[in-house]
Amino acid sequence: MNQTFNPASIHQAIVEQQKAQDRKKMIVNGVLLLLLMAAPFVMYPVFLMKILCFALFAVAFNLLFGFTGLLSFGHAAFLASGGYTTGYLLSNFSGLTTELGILAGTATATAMGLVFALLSIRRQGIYFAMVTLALAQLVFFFFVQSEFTGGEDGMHGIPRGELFGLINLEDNLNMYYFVLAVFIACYLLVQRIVSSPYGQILKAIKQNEPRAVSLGYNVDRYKILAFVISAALAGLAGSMKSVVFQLASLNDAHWHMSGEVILMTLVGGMGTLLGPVVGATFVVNVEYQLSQGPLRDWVDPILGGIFVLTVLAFRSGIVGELQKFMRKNLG
Amino acid sequence: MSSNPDREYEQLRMSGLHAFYGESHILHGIDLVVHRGELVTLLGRNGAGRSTTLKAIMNMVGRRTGSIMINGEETMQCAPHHIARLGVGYCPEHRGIFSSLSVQENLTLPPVVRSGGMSLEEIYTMFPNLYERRFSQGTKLSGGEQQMLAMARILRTGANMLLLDEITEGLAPVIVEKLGEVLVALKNKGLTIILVEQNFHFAAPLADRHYVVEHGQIVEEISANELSAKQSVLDSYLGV
Amino acid sequence: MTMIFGVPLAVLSGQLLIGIINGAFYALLSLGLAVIFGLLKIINFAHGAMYMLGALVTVVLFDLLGVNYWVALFVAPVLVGAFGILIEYFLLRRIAGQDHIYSLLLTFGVALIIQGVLTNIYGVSGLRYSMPDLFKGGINLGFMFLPYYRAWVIVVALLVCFGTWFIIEKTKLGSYLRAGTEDSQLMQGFGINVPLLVSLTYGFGVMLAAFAGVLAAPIYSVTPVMGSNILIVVFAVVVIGGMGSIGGAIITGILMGIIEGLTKTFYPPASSAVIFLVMVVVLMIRPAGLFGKEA
Amino acid sequence: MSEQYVLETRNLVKEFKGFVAVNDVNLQIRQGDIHALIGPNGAGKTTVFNLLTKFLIPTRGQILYRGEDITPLKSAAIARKGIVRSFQISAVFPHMTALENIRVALQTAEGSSYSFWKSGHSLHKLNERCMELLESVGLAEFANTTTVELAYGRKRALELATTLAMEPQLLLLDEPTQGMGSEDVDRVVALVRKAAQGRTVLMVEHNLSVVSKLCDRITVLAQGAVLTEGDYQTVSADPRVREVYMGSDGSGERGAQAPSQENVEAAQ
Amino acid sequence: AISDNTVKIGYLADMSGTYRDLAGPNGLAALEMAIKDFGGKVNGAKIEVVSADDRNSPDTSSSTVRRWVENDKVDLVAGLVASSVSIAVSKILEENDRLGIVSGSAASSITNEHCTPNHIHYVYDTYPLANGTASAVVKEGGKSWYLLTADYAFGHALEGDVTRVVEANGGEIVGSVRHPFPTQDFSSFILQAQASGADVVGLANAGADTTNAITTASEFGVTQSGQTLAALLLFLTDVHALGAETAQGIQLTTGWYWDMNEETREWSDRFMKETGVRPTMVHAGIYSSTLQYLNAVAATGSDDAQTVRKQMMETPINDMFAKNGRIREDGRMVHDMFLAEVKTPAESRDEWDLYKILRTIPADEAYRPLSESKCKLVNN
Ligand SMILES: Nc1ncnc2c1ncn2[C@@H]1O[C@H](COP(=O)(O)OP(=O)(O)OP(=O)(O)O)[C@@H](O)[C@H]1O
Ligand SMILES: Nc1ncnc2c1ncn2[C@@H]1O[C@H](COP(=O)(O)OP(=O)(O)OP(=O)(O)O)[C@@H](O)[C@H]1O
Ligand SMILES: [Mg+2]
Ligand SMILES: [Mg+2]
Repeated sequence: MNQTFNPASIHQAIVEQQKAQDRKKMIVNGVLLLLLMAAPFVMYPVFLMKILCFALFAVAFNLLFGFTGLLSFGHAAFLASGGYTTGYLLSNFSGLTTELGILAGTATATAMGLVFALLSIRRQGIYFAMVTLALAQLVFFFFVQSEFTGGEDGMHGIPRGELFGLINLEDNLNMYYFVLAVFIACYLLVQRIVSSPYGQILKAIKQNEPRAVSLGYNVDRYKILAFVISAALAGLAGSMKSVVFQLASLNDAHWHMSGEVILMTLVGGMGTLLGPVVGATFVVNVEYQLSQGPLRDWVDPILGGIFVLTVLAFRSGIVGELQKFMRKNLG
Repeated sequence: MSSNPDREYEQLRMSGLHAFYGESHILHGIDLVVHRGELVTLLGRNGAGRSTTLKAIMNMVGRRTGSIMINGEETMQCAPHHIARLGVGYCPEHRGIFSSLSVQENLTLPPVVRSGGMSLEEIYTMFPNLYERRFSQGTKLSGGEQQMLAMARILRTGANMLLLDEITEGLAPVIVEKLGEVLVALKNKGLTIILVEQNFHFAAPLADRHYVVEHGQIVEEISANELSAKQSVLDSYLGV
Repeated sequence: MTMIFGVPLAVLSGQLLIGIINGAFYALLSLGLAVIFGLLKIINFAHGAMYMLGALVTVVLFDLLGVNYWVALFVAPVLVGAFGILIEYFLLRRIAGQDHIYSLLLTFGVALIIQGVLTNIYGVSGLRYSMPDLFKGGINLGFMFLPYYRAWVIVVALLVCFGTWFIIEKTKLGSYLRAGTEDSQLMQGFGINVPLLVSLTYGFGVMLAAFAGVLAAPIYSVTPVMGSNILIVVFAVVVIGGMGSIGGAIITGILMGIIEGLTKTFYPPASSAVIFLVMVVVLMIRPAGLFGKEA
Repeated sequence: MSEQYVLETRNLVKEFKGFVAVNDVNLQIRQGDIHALIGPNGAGKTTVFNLLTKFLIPTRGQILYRGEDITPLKSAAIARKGIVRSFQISAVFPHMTALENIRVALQTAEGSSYSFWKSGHSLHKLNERCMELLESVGLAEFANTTTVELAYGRKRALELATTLAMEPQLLLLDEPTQGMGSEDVDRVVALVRKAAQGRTVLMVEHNLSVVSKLCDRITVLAQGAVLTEGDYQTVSADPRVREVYMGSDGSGERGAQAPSQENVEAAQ
Repeated sequence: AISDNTVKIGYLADMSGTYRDLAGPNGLAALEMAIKDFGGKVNGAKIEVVSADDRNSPDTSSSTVRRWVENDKVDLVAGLVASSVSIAVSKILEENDRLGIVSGSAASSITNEHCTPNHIHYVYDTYPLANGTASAVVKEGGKSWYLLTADYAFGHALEGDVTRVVEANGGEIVGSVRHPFPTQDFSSFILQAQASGADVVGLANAGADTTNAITTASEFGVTQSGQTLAALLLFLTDVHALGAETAQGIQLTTGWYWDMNEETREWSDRFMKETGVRPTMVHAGIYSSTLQYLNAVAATGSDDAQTVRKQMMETPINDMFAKNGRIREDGRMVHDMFLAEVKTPAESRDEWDLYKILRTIPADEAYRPLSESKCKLVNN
């Protein structure tokens, strides 16, 4: 059988294969985009924006967890610090346009991400998760103690303002398309990162860290970069969320939120691109719809049941299982 | 070779054994018989399925079909811990040294399944390295020392059928030589041994019979005295 | 009066003692968690719920059947432990060998179910349970009034902790457990009934949590959500001690009780955050916790 | 080349809690040599490797690379200097294809490894070199196979190819033939010989036939210290080496002394 | 006119979390009782109820209420417990000009800096809680106070109010400790309170924190050693959980108690038949405020927020919940409050017979005077 192959053709096949994958990705992205563009005419825009914000949060988390193998249990800190910063600036400096407020929120989260990363990156496995949790708890403590956050009453009445001083964001549709644009941009960025040369190294580090070290990679730096990007995107999600809802609250900083994003990612399918989006959509929807309906006293146990079921029956998450199914049945 | 009264006793009989890891079908109908006190080897290329055969005996593969009789008892439905209790000692290819236990704890870990195993002193005299390092963490041993430990610990249990996977791997020639002597001694005590080996030079003089495995099937059975006659066949299988 | 940083010595000694008592509680809870994580590699997010169940079962048994405290001290942990074994058998077993994160998700789901269902039955205000008569009152130690019940808590909690440590670190059974967590398949290959061992271990860890719950019933408000906040604190204790180190969990538990107690004296608002500060600092200096072995 | 030795260690010591694993070792490795480190189990060979690549920090002593003191450098920095190792226990990226495994190594030199904004297609230019390397270890047909699915021996071969992709100046191989069938062993021997052209190789190996075929110079370690040094002839003739390491059968073949000489001859 | 010929009421409250028992599902029952008692229809128009769990989350609640007012045409939002939720919801109601009646929140900021022309704060807030309990206790001789304050906005507000009242009455705060929220073990704080030698240990916290603090205080013999416990916010459900034995002698302020008179007893019996428990002041407030709302709709023939609110402000409230209650321009419903003491086990007939009413605190004395208001609707 040594005679039947030749390296050039294998190389060709690999390139073709990747191109085919790219085409598939393009199709999926296109369909997704169309759906999202049309969505506000079918569903309630503020609710859709909530989903998009959480989806972005989960995508950010998954970049670190699903693609780098680092489980952060403190991502709520970034969501909240983005939200509070943007909220504070927009409420107190009326000259500031919305996008600057959001940028500032993102920048704060990015800086905080760098600090978290520097302090935690050397820890392995569960220790890493716990250091990030601990740091996030300290941040939570800071938010509880600070006057500007409004404590458990929260920060209210954040003005949505005008995008670039031009587009009125008080209008829900305008706001929606702005959030959508940001979301799509971030999603494509993560898609790009994952398949980029850098993404390959992340994958390698995730799979066998000592080997990556022995190949001459300073793995800490790669991990820090991933952490910072992830924190920035999480902060961006928080910033946008505070503008959408015009409020920021301690719920976003609580460790339950760090837990929730893990759950969203797992339910959707970790290590897949679409998984966190689907997971966030699913969890936010289930929680919201249940809280409205006749089962509103039973939201927690039902969510609990869903998590149990996910682990037992759909371990790779909704998207992961779907991919498996397609691979099996459609080759 | 010393002729043993039990020589005719069937210690192990595998028939039509198939084994799977998840989706992949690894063993395609293995048939073999090992008598009490015999030492047989499983030879073959990398990936032929020799380790899998041993694991299948221990019920450590994903799924199995066919039949495995140990001491005349069907074991297809048995959990691994029952199989061990039938007197089977397994030394895995990956060594399986426990890092949370000291060397000595590792050594005394497997429960004694039958009387007649070696004592701790005997083992320490056989492997002085282990004695020297007996209080250090199991996985802090050097590669070769771990290999010795993996082998040594099943000698204590009194198992009368040993499944040994690549036990000379990574050992210095002196130790390999010593292991050879140990195997001969064990055989003389009446133990049944199934040996998976890459090191044919080590295995050849010890074994009563050789099975050649390829693509999950037994393709050849060669007894010690036909070895020279079938040398070329063997070479072609092993790619020497 | 002798003062230390503006706090009278008498008050400080009282606070230290209180710290040790709370530490004994933490030790008991984190011990169960350490056993479950250390030995089974299960991140048991249902631990808080099991603690709660221990307390709730005590109260409910009393209300329904008039079962007294002393009986509950044995019966409640056994019942909850048996429940834990069922969870292990029907749920956790199916994900053995998978990434730890799945056990987190699974046990978190289980905790949500247990807490949610019980909230709908018993509400959140708390259930009434009165102190056994034997423990009413206390002694004056000079620097503080020590309720008898707290003295009992510290004694019994430390005894249970020490017993558990001994079994796991010093007995053959313990070495089976430790080895079984690393390579359960091979342990089975040596003739040990690992699945049974795993069930029993999980049940035992859960029992420890429930035992702490019974101890808590007379002194804390018993509600279905009483375990949800204590959970991450206990996790922090286990991590600071070093995952998998049984002795570490016990010592750290007590240490954290003391540190928390001192914080409650000097800067109370930080008393819930201080443990996380300690965790960051400890892991900075010792990446595998105080007593953990580095990988 | 002004320096005669590529790598030198001076009084290298490693202690573990009072146990001396490496004791005052002075190694001198000449440019272009294939240098073997042999010795009984637990002699400290792997530990020396770990010290050279900083997976362990020396208790005392110095490591010089081309005359430069590299003792304080970290693992990754050492790898970037061109000192690359393979592991005793196989080290691959299990969920990547064989080709991707090698590509990761090639990316080090590429300088684009932080480029998170670049397309994945930018890596295809490395594929050709990957295929060459895969072919050289006989794995070309498995280029697109996920590594977990490879048999043990093939994983080892892949690991070697990955290491070579780093274009190392000094190659450290820890038991490269372990777990391989004789067929593969021969391939590896050929491969190492090919790889050694223009490079220096330091290897640990228990298979004496490999050592005798390949190595220009041999250092024997025992109990952490250097026992003797020289070419294969000298070393194998040394009675101390025979006693602690080679055993009674110093023939250079790996294996025990045969209880029955005929069988062995038959087997050869 | 009544929009779409339907009056739609949305009930939003914590159905599953920490505040479940004081409002929760039973609050919905109280609301439905009010509609039934009103006759199920108003001026021939249907009355519909929708309900949701607020998840104690302002953003989930915002989504819910936005949909309610924008899509489902909800006219009134009732319930409203967590203050972050109440404030967030009131902003949305203001934007969309609908009405909200807050029955569960304690924050007095709801009708102060966060006041809007679109909501009413009905049952109680921190101001009278401090006023009632603190002044009564000081007047009885509890001059020196030690405060255990929950370290968040609610606790801080309560602490501020108590300090003001205690000092105004000639008492003094000798010490205080801010404990994290939530805290399970209070022994350390109780010990500090004991060591302070204060006459009174004031609990400026709520819910499980308060019950835990009281349990621990009883365990450590705080009352035996001569100190008085004053809880600033206790609901009937909390006292019920503690039991008379542990809670006896504690003084507290409440807006309503089920066993005050024939009228309250009659309604409470009906409530208990529905739900199996005695109502808290929040449950009674939800019932009362819903009836008042429906009366106003009937009187004006309109469900327009401003029309109804105006009508409600002009109508004094006289029902089983309040006598001579009135709604001020800042949205605060002011009514008499009551100083109560928890009965001893000997005095208590059954598990719900828990309070002795000691004193009535007249409405004008109880609530923050408008002259101190920071509300944008009040001209100061
Ligand atoms: N856990 C597993 N999952 C899937 N496939 C496996 C697994 N373990 C082994 N295999 C595959 O089964 C086949 C036989 O493997 P086995 O380990 O039995 O080979 P072997 O003959 O012992 O060779 P080696 O010399 O490599 O040990 C190989 O192709 C291997 O890739
Ligand atoms: N981290 C460690 N802690 C304690 N002792 C160690 C550690 N690493 C190695 N050792 C000990 O140091 C000695 C040398 O080990 P090393 O792995 O270098 O041996 P080696 O020469 O590579 O042997 P082999 O040929 O068996 O692989 C051994 O006795 C081993 O037990
Ligand atoms: Mg094998
Ligand atoms: Mg070695």
